[in-house]
Amino acid sequence: MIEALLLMMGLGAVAGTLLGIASKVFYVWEDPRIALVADCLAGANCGGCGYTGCGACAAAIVAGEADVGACIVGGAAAAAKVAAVLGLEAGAAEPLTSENTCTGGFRAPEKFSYMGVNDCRAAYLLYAGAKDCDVGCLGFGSCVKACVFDALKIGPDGYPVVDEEKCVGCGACEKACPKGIMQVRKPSDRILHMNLVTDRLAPCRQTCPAEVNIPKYINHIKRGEYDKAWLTVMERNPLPLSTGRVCPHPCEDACRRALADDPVSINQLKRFCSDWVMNHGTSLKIPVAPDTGYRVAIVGGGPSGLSAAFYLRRLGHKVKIFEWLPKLGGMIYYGIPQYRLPKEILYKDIDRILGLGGIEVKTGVKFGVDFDLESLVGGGFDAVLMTIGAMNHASARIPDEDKVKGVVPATVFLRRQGLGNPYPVGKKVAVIGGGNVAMDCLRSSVRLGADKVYCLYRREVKDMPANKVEIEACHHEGIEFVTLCTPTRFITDDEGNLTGIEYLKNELGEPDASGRRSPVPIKDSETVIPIDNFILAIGQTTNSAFADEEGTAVSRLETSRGSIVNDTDTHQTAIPYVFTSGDCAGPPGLLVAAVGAGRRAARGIHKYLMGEDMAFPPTRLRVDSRRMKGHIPGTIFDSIEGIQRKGRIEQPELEPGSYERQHTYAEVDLTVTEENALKEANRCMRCCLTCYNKDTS
Amino acid sequence: MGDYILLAVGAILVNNILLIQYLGNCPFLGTSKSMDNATGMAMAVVFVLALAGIVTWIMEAVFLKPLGLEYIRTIVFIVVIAALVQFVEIFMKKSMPALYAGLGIFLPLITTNCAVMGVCLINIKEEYNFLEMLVSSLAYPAGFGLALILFAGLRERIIIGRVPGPLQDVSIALVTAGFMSLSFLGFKGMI
Amino acid sequence: MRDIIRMIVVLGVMAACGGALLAGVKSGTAAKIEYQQLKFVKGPAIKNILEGCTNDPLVDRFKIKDGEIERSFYVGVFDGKANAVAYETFGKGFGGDIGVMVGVNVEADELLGIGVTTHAETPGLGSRAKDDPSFGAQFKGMSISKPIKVKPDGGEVDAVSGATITSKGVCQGVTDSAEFYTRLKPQIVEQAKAFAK
Amino acid sequence: MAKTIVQEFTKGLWDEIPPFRLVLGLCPVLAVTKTVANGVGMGVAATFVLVCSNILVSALRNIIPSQVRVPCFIIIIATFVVVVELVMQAVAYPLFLQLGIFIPLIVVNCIILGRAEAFASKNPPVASIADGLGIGVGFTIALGALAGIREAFGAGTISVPFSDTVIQLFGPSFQPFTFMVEAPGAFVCLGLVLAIMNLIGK
Repeated sequence: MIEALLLMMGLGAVAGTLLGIASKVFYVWEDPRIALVADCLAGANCGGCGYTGCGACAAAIVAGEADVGACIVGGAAAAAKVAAVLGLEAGAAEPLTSENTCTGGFRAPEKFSYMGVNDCRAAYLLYAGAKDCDVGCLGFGSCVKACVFDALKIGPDGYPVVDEEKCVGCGACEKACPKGIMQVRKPSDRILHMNLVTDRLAPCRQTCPAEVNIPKYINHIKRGEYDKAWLTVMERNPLPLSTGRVCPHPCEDACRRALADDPVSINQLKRFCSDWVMNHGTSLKIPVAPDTGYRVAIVGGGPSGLSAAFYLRRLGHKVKIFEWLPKLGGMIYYGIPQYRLPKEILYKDIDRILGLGGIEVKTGVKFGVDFDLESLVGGGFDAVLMTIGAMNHASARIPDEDKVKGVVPATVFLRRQGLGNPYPVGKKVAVIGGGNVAMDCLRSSVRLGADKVYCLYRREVKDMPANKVEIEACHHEGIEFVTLCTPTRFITDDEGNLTGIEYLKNELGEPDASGRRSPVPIKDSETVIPIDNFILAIGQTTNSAFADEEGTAVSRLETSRGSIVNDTDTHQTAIPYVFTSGDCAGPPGLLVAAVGAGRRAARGIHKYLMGEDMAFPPTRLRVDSRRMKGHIPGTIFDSIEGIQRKGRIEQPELEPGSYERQHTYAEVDLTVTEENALKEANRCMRCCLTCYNKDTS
Repeated sequence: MGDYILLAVGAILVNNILLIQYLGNCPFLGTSKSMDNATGMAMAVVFVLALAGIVTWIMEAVFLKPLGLEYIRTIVFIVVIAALVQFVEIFMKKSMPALYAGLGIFLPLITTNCAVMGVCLINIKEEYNFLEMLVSSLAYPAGFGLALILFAGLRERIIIGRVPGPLQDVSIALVTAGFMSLSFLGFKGMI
Repeated sequence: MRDIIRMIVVLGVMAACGGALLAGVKSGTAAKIEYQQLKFVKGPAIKNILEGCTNDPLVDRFKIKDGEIERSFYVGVFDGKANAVAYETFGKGFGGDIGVMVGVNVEADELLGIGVTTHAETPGLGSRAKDDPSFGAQFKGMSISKPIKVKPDGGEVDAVSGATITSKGVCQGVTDSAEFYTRLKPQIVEQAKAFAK
Repeated sequence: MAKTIVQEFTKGLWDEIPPFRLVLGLCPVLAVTKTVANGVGMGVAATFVLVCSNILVSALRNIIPSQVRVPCFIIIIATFVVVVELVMQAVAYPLFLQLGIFIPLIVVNCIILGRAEAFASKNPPVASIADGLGIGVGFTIALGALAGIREAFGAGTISVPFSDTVIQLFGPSFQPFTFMVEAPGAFVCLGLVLAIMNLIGK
C-alpha cells in the first residue's frame, strides 16, 4: 500500500521535474499562434488528421499547409475556433476567400471523351484532362470533395460555385485542384495580382489597361447584384464613376461580340453599376488590410496618385497626398469639363477613396517650392510616389505663339475653367489638335459663348486620337473641322490682339512609324480664317525642371524628354524609394491607363516596403491596348458562330441643339436605365480564353 | 542465436503488430495518407519503442516485481512512456533540429500509440530476458513500419481511384488493410 | 521556476493520489481476485482431481508457511471426512515451469490424480499434458513416497508422445512435492480436520 | 452553441458515435469484437473509464497547469484503467482473460484522452458526464453491433454479455465463415460498416 503510494509519487515528481527543467533548458521560440491553435484542437495526438500529433497539425495550420478543419476529433467547433484564431492574427479585415477563376464548365469543348475515374486529379493524369482549354475546369469536383465546410458545389454550368457565406478560406479546394482554378486569396493578394498569360482572361479583360474583371462584373449586373459588380470594379479601378463617363473603353474594341453584331457597351454598364451604388449602396464596406506601419507620400493628386493611394491604403499602408491645386483630381478635375464629368460626381469617387481612412490630403503645396524629397524623407515617409502629371504644353511651332494675345495653351484654358475663372473667349475660336483635350477645348468654347468654333488638325478626322463619341458630339454641337492643315502664322491687329490664323493645306505622304500617313504641306496653299482666340492642344509634357537642380536628392532622378524615367513594371526610379506613375512617367495617356499604373505603382511600393521580389513573373501578360497587340495567343477570333444578332443599346444624351446642350455645363451623356443595362448585360457572352456562352441572347 | 531470429521474424511477419495484433491502428490510418509521413512515423516508432522497451523493462525488474506492485504496471508504464516521449521531443527540438524535423514531429503521436504500450506489455507478459526484450522492441516496430509503408503505397493509389461514394477515404482504407492483413495471415505457417 | 515547482507538485500529488486509490482498490479486491484466479486457473484441475467430493475445495482451503514460501492446500471431503488435499507444485518443462496440481489421499498417502495448471509448452505437443486426460489419470493410486518416473527412466508413467521432456517435468514436479508433503503432513492433517463435516 | 445536457449525451449515440463517425480508438474495436460478450465488456470498461476520467478532469481543470496537462490526464485515465483492471479480475475473470492486453491499453485509447482534452477540460462536470456517457454508450453499441456481425457470420453464434449463455443462430450444418473472426475480417467488416454508415448519412 505505502510502496504504491511512494512509487507513484516519486514517479510523478521525477517526471514533472524532468519535463519542467527540459522545457526551460531546451526552450525554443515558436509562433505563438501555434499554441493558440493547438489549444483549439482536440489534443489527443491521435493522428487522425494525417499530421503527427496536435502540435504538428497546429503548426501546419498556421503555416497554411493544413486547413482549419483538419482536426477530426474537434470537428466543426474546433474548426471555427481555429479560424477565429487565425483570422484574428491575419487581420479581421483580411479574410481569405476562395474564388473560382474558370467559367468554362459544360460549354468548354473537349478534346476527347474521357470515361475514367470521376476525379479531376485522375483525369488530369491523362493529357492534362479532356478539356480543349489547357487551363479549364475539368468539372469532376475534386475541390467540392475537398471542402469540409460544404461551401462548394458544382453549379448548373458545370464549374464550381463558391458559397461565400460558408467559405472560411481554408485552402483545401486550391490544393485539390490540379489546374490551379480555385484560388484562395486575401483581398491584398487580389490587388497585387497582375494579369498573367496563364490566367483565364477574356479578350476585354486582357485589353483593359486597368485589368478590370469585366466578365465578372457584367455577370453580377446580369443577376442584379449591382453592389457586387461595383466591388469587382473597385478591385482594379477606384474611379468607376469618372471612368464610366470619360473612358474611351479600349476593352470594347476587343469585345468578341463585335464579331456577331456590336461590342457590348461595357463602359455604360460600369457607369450604371457605379451610379447605382452612388445612389443606393453608400454603406458598402471596402476591406482594408491591417496597418503595416509604413507611410507613403504621393506627390500629385491626379487619377494615378488617387489610384495608388487607394490601393496602398487597402494594402495597409498610411498615405499622404500633396497637391498644388486646391482640389484633388488633377487632369480629370481641371482638364475634363463639367459637361463630360461633373465635378460633384468626380468628388464622389474621390470621397470614396478618402473614406477608407488613413489617407491624409494636403493641398496648395508645390513640389520643389514648398517641400522636396529631403523634407519628405525627414518627415518619416518610407517611400514617395511622384504623380505630377504633364502640365507643360507642347509647342505648335508657330512664330510668337507665346506672345500673341488671345493664344492660350489648353492646360491653362481648361484649368481656369476648372478653377471657376474661365478664360474669356471671343466669338470665333480655333483649337489645334485632334486629341480628347482638343475636343474638351472645342466643346468648352461652345459653352463659353463662341459662335464659330474650328478644329484644326493636320490629318483627317479618322486619324484623330480623340474618342469617336467626342468627335461625334463636336459635330452635333456645330463645330467645324478644318483638317489637313498646318498653321503657319498668327494675324494680329495693331495692339497685338489675334484676329486670324493662316494655314497651309496638307496632303498625305508615306506612312510613319505609327502607321498613319504623315501630312506634307502643299506650297502656296495659304488660307486665312478669322478668329479671336487660338487654343494649343497638341500635347503636354512633364515639368521636371526640379530634377536639373544640382545638389538636391531629386537631381538623381533621370529624365527623358521631360518624363521621369522609371522601370515600367515596378515604377521604381533611379532613387529606390521614389516611384512614378501616370502622365509624368511617359507619354500622356488615358485615364484608365493612369488608374492601372497607379495600382502597379502601389504594388511596386508595397513589394519594396515589404522587402519582397518586385519584378513581375515572366508570365506577365503585356497587351498594347492602342494597337490591339500582345493578347494571349488563340484568344482573338476572326469570327464566331451561333450568336443571335442584336444591336447594342444607344448612349442616352442631352438633345442636340437644346439650350442645355449648347449653353450650359449640364452633363451631356446620361446613365442608361436599369432595363437597358440588364438588356445590355445579357448580351455579354461571358467569354474566357477560348470558350463563351453560345446561347447568349 | 536461432531463437532470436525466430523471435524477430515472428514479431515482424507472423504476429505483425498492425495487421495481426491490431495495435497502433489510429496512426496507421492517420499517417498512411502520404509516403513521407508514413516513413517518418515508422522511424519514430522504432526509435521510441527501443527506448520505451528498455526503460519499462528496467522499471518492471527494479521496482514493480520486487515490490509486488505488478498491479499498477499500466499506470507506471504509461507515465514513463509519456514523460519519456515528451522529454525526447523537447530535447530533440533544441539539440537536434534536423532530426526533429524528420522524426521529432511524429513523437507526440506516439504517446497514445497503443503499439508502443502494447509491445512494452508484451515484453513483460512473455517474461523476456533483456536481450529478447531488445529484439522484440526492435522487431515489432519494424513490422509496424513495414506494414505502414506498404499500406501508404497502396493508399496513395487508392486516392485517385474510382471508389463508390460511401466507401471513400477511411472505409476503403480499412477494407484494403483487411486484405493486407489476409496476406500477412499467410505467414502463420512459417514458425 | 515557480511554474516548474507547481508542475512537480501537481504531477507528484496526482500520481500519489492515483497510487493510493489503486492500493486501496487492490486491497479491497485482493481476496476476490485470488478466488477468481483459483476458480479459472486452478479450479478445473482441482475439481478434476478431487472429483466426487462433497464440498467446494476452492473455498475450503488453508495455507501453511514453509520457510519463505506460503503453500495453499485445497481440501476435498469424501464421505464426510476431510481425507484428501490438493496442492500445487512446479516442474521444469521445455518452455519453463509447469504448474502441476497434485491430489493426495492423506490417509493412504496415495495420489488421487494430477493436473497441469499453467505451462509454456509448445502448443499441440507439450500442451497435451494438460489437455489429454489420460496422461493425468495414470498417476491415480501411485504412492507418494516413491519417486515417480516416466517409462524411459525406468518408471511407470507413459510419456505424452512427442513431449517427453514435458512429461518428465511433470513427474519431477510430483516427486519433488513429496518432500514438502511429507515434511508438512502433520500440519496438513491438523488443518484439514477443520473442514470435515 | 450551448447544448443541453441531453444533447451532449445523444450526440455520442449517432452524430459523433465512435468509431464510426469519430474514426478513433480502432485497436480495441478491431481486436475484441470477435464475440458480442467481449465487445460489450470492452465497451462497458471504456465507458466507465471515460465517465470517471471526464468527471475528474473536469473538476480539476482549473488546477492543472497547462504544460503538464497531458501527463496529468494520462495519470487520471491510467488510474481508472487500473481500477477497471482490478475490478474486472474480481468480478469477471474470464472476460479479463479474453480481453487480455486490451484492458491496459484502454489507457492509450484516443477517444478517452481526446474527450478529456477536447471536452472535459473545457466544460463543467455535469456536461462532461453526459458527454462521457454518451460517447461511451455509443462506443459500446458500436462494439456490440460490430461484434454481432462478426460473431454471427464467423462462428454462427451470439454470446450474451455478462453470462455464459451462447445462442446458436444456425443449424448444425452451418459452416462458420472463419474469415470474419480473424484479423482481416475485422478490418474488412469495420470498413464496410463505415461505408454503410456513410450511406445512411447523418
